[in-house]
Amino acid sequence: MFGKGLFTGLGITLKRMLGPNITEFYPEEMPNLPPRTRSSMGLDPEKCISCNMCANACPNKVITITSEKGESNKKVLKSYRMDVGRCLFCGLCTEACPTGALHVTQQFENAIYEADELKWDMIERAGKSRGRGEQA
Amino acid sequence: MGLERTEELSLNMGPQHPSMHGVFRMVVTFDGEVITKIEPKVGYLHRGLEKLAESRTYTQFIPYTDRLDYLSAPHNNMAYVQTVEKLMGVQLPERAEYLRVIFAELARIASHLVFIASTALDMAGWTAWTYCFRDRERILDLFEMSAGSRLTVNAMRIGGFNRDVPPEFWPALKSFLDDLPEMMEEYFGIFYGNEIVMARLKSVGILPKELAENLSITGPVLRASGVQYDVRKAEPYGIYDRFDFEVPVRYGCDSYDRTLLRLDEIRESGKILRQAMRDIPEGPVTAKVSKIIKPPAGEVYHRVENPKGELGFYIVSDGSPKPARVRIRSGTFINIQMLPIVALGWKIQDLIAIFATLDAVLGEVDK
Amino acid sequence: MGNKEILRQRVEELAAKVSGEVEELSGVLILKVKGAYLSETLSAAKSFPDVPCDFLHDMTALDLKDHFEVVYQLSSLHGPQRLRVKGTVDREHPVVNSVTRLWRGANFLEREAYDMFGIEFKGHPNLKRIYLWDDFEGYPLRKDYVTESLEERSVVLPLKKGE
Amino acid sequence: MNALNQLPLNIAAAIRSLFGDPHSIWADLTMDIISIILVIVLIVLAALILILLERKVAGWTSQRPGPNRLGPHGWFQTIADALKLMGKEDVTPAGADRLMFKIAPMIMFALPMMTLAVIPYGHGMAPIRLNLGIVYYLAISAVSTLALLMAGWSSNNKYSLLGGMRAVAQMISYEIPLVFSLLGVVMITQTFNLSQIVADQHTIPFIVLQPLAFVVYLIAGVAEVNRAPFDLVEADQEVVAGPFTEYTGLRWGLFFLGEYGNMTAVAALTTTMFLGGWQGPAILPGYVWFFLKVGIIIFFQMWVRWTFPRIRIDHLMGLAWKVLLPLSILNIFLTGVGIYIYQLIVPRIGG
Repeated sequence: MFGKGLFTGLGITLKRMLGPNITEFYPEEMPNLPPRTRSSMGLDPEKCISCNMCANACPNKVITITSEKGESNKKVLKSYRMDVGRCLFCGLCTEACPTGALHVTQQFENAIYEADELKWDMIERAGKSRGRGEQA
Repeated sequence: MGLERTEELSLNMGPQHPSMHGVFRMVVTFDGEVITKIEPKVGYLHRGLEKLAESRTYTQFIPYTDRLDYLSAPHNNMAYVQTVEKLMGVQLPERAEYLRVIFAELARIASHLVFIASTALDMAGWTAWTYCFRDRERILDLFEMSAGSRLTVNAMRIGGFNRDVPPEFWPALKSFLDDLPEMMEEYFGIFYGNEIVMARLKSVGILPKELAENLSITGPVLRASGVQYDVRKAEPYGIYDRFDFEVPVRYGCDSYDRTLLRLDEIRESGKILRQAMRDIPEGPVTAKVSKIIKPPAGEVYHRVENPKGELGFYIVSDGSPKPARVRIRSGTFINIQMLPIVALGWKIQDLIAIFATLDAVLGEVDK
Repeated sequence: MGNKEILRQRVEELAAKVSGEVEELSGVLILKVKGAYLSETLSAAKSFPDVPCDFLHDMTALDLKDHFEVVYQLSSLHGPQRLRVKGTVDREHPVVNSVTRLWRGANFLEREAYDMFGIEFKGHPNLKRIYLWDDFEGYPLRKDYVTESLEERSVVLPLKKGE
Repeated sequence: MNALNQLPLNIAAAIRSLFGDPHSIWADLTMDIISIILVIVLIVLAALILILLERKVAGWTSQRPGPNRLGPHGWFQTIADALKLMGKEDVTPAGADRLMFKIAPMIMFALPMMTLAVIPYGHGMAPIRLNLGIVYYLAISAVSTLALLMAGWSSNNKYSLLGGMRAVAQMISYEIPLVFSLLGVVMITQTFNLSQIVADQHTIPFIVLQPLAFVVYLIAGVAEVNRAPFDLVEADQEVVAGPFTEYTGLRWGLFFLGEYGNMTAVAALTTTMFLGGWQGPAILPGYVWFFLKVGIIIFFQMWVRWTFPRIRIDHLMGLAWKVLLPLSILNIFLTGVGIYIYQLIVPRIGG
């Protein structure tokens, strides 16, 4: 019958109007992200052995590592930079890491004001997040 | 007073237009509101993926395939990694094959939900749009908990998966499948069953079968024109030959059938998901592949049934760790050619509706 | 006789006619012909008796350093037959006949091949660049196309004060 | 209760009594200025509330809370939006017909002011008492099409032009059933005076006697205010924003105010003609009843908007010419027959 579909639609919207809403109130309630979420990368500088495997795995040459030879001929990490402006957040670098030094974190509020801030100094960031008492 | 000729009006729709699904652009010539000519222009989202592939290793190109048809990223992953696996002759463990089917069918449902949503939105059905996105969210949550990302999933690797899905994946998937029939009823009630929608879509934008075949149309658009052809049945890839499902087909050739066919496909995908969930064995999810992937010299063309059309990868290898040529045959890029032919003689509103039923994703059109 | 054998027979007959070579690679028949014979080959393949390869699945080109190859992936919606037709094209004057008269769907594909490789398709209704802008120089998917370096590409213009 | 009911009238009388002669020209002038200001305040208030309500309804239908940042439950959101609109740059596109471009939003805003001025809000509370109230109302409300066409034509934008042309095409088709559907009520009451019509509904609202006309008027009224599913004029998926595409800041805000004012006016006329206006059980003052009924009609319009997709323009014309017009003519015929039978029978049985 003509008009039946129209009234069904009105019924559905009325039902939803009276029902509960499903909004997450984001800034007040932080979302509970699963541990695999690739929101940003975090580095554990003590674990890093400067093997450069993450830099090689990266499809877009985001990661640059410099290291120097320390005592007993072991490489010591000097700087670890990520140019996040080019990052695809694919997580291939964290998969390549043999020691688990580089890992994904659920910190997703990465918005910044200046383009220069897109060049992350991972060692500095690791110190900061430790200062905030988060998981390093 | 003789017959007066009205002046034609040429209108540039897009790349910034509310209903152009991204950055599609067309120059439309109208006589009054009746379309006399359409010139589609693409390329505003062209990133040169085929060229990028030539300077990446085989593994490094996987995240780029996410960016093709970004509404069903697992399909693109699957098409690409299966092509490379075919080139190398890798045999996958059973569990990985099942997981691939589960990911692909979930992505198909998610993509079709976006289709219903955007078609409704192009006809100003705002609320139907939010309902579809509400339910798609649950699929994205499943992707997020298992692969770590919602849209650019990057789930598959050459030789399977990088890790198994977490245990909480299965109850969430089950509850989604249980709610699926109810959701589809709601979409039908608010969108498909609405008389305004029927009046606007029925017998609008007829794509006859012969024209569809001649234009190399694939996917749901082809099936809505009365051709029962699905790569999953015609040339089963992965383990699709083990599942019992129908290939939905409709014979109306019009926009309404193209829209309704997506709902049928959601139903069939639900069926496949239930079977896969029932049959999936325990075991590893990664085959033994060497760290550096170096397929032997040769070439392979492999295609999968993407929700938008057939997605084909033609990879030519010269034996080095980087592909010599990666050709992406994307469904909507070819499907979009029907627009200037089919929409002639209809009005602006019909043009919007016909374009919506094509389900074009510009990431795939522009590569 | 199975579908595959019939197809093989037809392809070999055709190959003899257009002086092409037939080979089989991972289960797919490949017919290699000279570029000049392409349109004849394709229209014959489209109307093979019993096993028509009447669905143009994909069309692309390959750069093999000394020459180009135009690759057509043919299949059918009504049978399992698949055929790959390759036409060798001279690198200096890459011209082949358009197949838009056989398959209207080849329109965008040929424009893309023209855009990316500079192969000209004679008889195409509207042979213009499709992805790139009209005055773009060079053909990006040719192997000798030089891409700009990463440093050049990732220059970020500094933000001016007050912007 | 009676005191509350008569409160506006008493205030009016008090103001008049400030003058030496309560019916001097100065007293009348002051009262008229006060009424006009009240109508403007009504439109602005209605727009402020309705815009928020619209967004809330949109939110509720899609299981969201709607605007919820500014003030309690987001109730100050519209005020912030209005302030933002005032702060925006006023852009006139190059090649625009400047005079028309600038006049169009003012016309759009003036119309609901003129139509709402003849509506009786309570007993004896019509700002202007016109004997030809309905005719005046219909004549004025049709002018909004002119404003839309002016805006569309003068913007020098093809989308705007298409939108403006659509407005005209749409007006031609819905205006006739709209007028015809009101004729039934006029036939019963034998007057064009809105106050008299409300008074005649003392025993029974005309929705009971004229259900067909009510439905026709409701549908045509939605078309008149260009709301979904008949919002072809500003169909943003097709013609971006129609005539409003090129407008910015306060000019655009005036269109918006005018649109919501028109919506209120249509709902007010529906209430007056079919729902018994300010008549209602004496538990509430008359003007409260009036606004309650207006609110229900507006809520219905919003509910429809957030449920239905947009109709196609030729379907709208088909609906207006092939369905609504015959229905409204049928309604006139039935009303005539009904009145004839009533007049034939009632005197004989001594009613």
